[in-house]
Amino acid sequence: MNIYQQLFLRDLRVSMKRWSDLLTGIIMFILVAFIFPLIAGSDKDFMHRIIGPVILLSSLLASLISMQNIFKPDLNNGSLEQLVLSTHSLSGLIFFKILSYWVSSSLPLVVVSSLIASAYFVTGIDIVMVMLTVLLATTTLVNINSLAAALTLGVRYPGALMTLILFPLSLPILIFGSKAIEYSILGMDISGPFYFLTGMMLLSFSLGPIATAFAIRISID
Amino acid sequence: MQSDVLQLQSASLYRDDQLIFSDISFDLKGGNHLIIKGNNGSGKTSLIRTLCGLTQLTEGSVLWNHNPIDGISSDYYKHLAYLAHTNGLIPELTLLENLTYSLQMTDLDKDHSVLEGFQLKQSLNSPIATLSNGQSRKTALSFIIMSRKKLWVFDEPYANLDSQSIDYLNQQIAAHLSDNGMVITSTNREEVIPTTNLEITMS
Amino acid sequence: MDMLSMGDYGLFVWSSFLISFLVFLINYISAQRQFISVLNEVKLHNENE
Amino acid sequence: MNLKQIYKYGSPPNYFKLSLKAENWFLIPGFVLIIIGCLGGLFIAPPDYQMGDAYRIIYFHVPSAYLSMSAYAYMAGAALVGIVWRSNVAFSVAKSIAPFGASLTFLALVTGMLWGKPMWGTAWVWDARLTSQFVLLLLFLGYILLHLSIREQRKADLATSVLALVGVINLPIIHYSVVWWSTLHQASTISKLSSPSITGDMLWPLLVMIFGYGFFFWGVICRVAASEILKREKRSKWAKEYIKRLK
Repeated sequence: MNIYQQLFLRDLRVSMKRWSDLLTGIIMFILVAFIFPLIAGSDKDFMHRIIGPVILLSSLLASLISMQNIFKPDLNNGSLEQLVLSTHSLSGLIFFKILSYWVSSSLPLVVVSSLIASAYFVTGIDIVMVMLTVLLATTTLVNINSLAAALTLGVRYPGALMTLILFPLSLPILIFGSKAIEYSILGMDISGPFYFLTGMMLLSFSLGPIATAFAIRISID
Repeated sequence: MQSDVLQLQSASLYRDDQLIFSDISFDLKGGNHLIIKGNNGSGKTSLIRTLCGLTQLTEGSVLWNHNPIDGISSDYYKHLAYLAHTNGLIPELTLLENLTYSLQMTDLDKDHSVLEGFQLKQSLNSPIATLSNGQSRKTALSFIIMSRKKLWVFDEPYANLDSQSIDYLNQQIAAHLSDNGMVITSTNREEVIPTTNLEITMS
Repeated sequence: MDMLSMGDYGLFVWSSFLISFLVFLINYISAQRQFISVLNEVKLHNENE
Repeated sequence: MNLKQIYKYGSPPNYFKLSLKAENWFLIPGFVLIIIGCLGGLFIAPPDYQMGDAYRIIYFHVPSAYLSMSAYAYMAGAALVGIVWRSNVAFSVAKSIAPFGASLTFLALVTGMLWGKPMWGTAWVWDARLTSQFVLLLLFLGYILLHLSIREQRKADLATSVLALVGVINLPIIHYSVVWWSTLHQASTISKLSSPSITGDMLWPLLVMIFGYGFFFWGVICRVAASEILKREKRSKWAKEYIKRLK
């Protein structure tokens, strides 16, 4: 077992033990998505119009809530320092840490989004499209979030600051993600938004871990 | 065999305008034990963190085999085991899991004699969070001892330890030193330190 | 007077002018004040040493 | 200018003296240009045949919008230099740009709204340019707040520089996505938005204003960056000597 697999499995295991953090994210995701029809009306056309923005917004909020704790406990118990002192590249380790965090915090959202989609009267292949969009969007968001979390590690109450940093950086994902869902429901060509989302995912996975690793070195100094 | 050497050359550290320490130098060779003494808040931890490359010096440099450690960090970290104030253990996982997933020490000693020496054998399957402070400290210490690294850096290792464990730790340190290893220890409990050849007192 | 009323848009044009002027003024003044306060801070620092 | 000279002016005391000397060389031309531009834009340029005198707001809107975008780019450039060479001078420049950049963004937003009110009948229109400016304002605010909330100066410099760099990579993507989004939603207002066919006697005051804003901006930055440098270097010898000579 190499060190990256080890880290991946360890973090997955730790996330399971910290299940309340994960659950908070999922609950947030479901709540936001279910509150919209309750307060804004629930006829089919309207639901189809708002599902894109609603799903993307709730993934943003869910990942914001669960990601605040990606590095903080590790900083407090000292294992983040041990990570920095590893002989392996910190960016690589962070890449797997982010990946493991994505699996534990966002993969459930992808599954849950299918339920939400059917509650919004979305049917057939479009449900898969909704799930795919959530998958692509959360993989990017998790990178942006981890950078914001790493930058604000030394800040006592990082919540508001993280939101402020996160919003402008994640705006393109929200726009294109909700368009992808809307196009798919309208039966239009969705390749444009999907190319964009995939490109953003690749970009964020190639730059995110490097920037996050750099920010962690700064923050634990 | 070429013997390794850790050098600190006229090191000073400022945090913004505040002077933490200034102009400290030493050479640490195989078999040497460096003790950093001083009261709380005298900059012991900062000094130790600069030696590990976690904090950048304002002036001066840390050299491993005559190379600055920033440039050769992955080579340097092959030889470095560091115990911070925090134990670096994940409280949700058990002792054994922490040992298995321990990242820094990829070639951990698999026989658990050190854990036995610290009387931790019966706690192998309890989560770190349920152990006492002294027990988790001992766990972290035994990970360092089992790591087979050349340079051990301890920040306040004697905190929370009972006298039996202190004796055991000193034994282990002595064995490591006679094996041509290097040890750096910071402490404010002077009565428990074994005699050494290098000393820095921070003020 | 015709010049000032700018058709009927004088209110908008002149308030743009005014707010731009004010923001620049505030930035300029705060720059000068910041410099002076840093001078005093450094002076204090020197005396303490 | 060769590399040695650049290095020389990159050292804090030299940069400090240089920027204090250069301050007025920026401020005075900036001031004069802005006055000329204001006179030209408000009085000399003819009214637009479609929009009447309301278009004169562009003499305030366009320069601040331009400059706010480039201010972010300058800030990110200084941040990059700071990270690569660990230069206190570059960090000071980056930090000093942020408040002025934010206030320019704010100006661009407010003048944009003042333009929108008579033109579109509403102060806020979800058009690409205004929305981009709003996002830019958030980026500036994030930078400033991050700097304020990290206590140690050196850490704050590095962390905010990372943020500025990530922001500058994202800025074109954000702008592109906002434009794409607004062309979908606001097809009807786009035609109204298109800039008036500008004639020469309308254009020159605009150019003069853009240059005036730029000069004035750098004049203020010179002073703010100088005070930042002095603050960071207060335990150095040159700073003490400088203070002593002032007395």
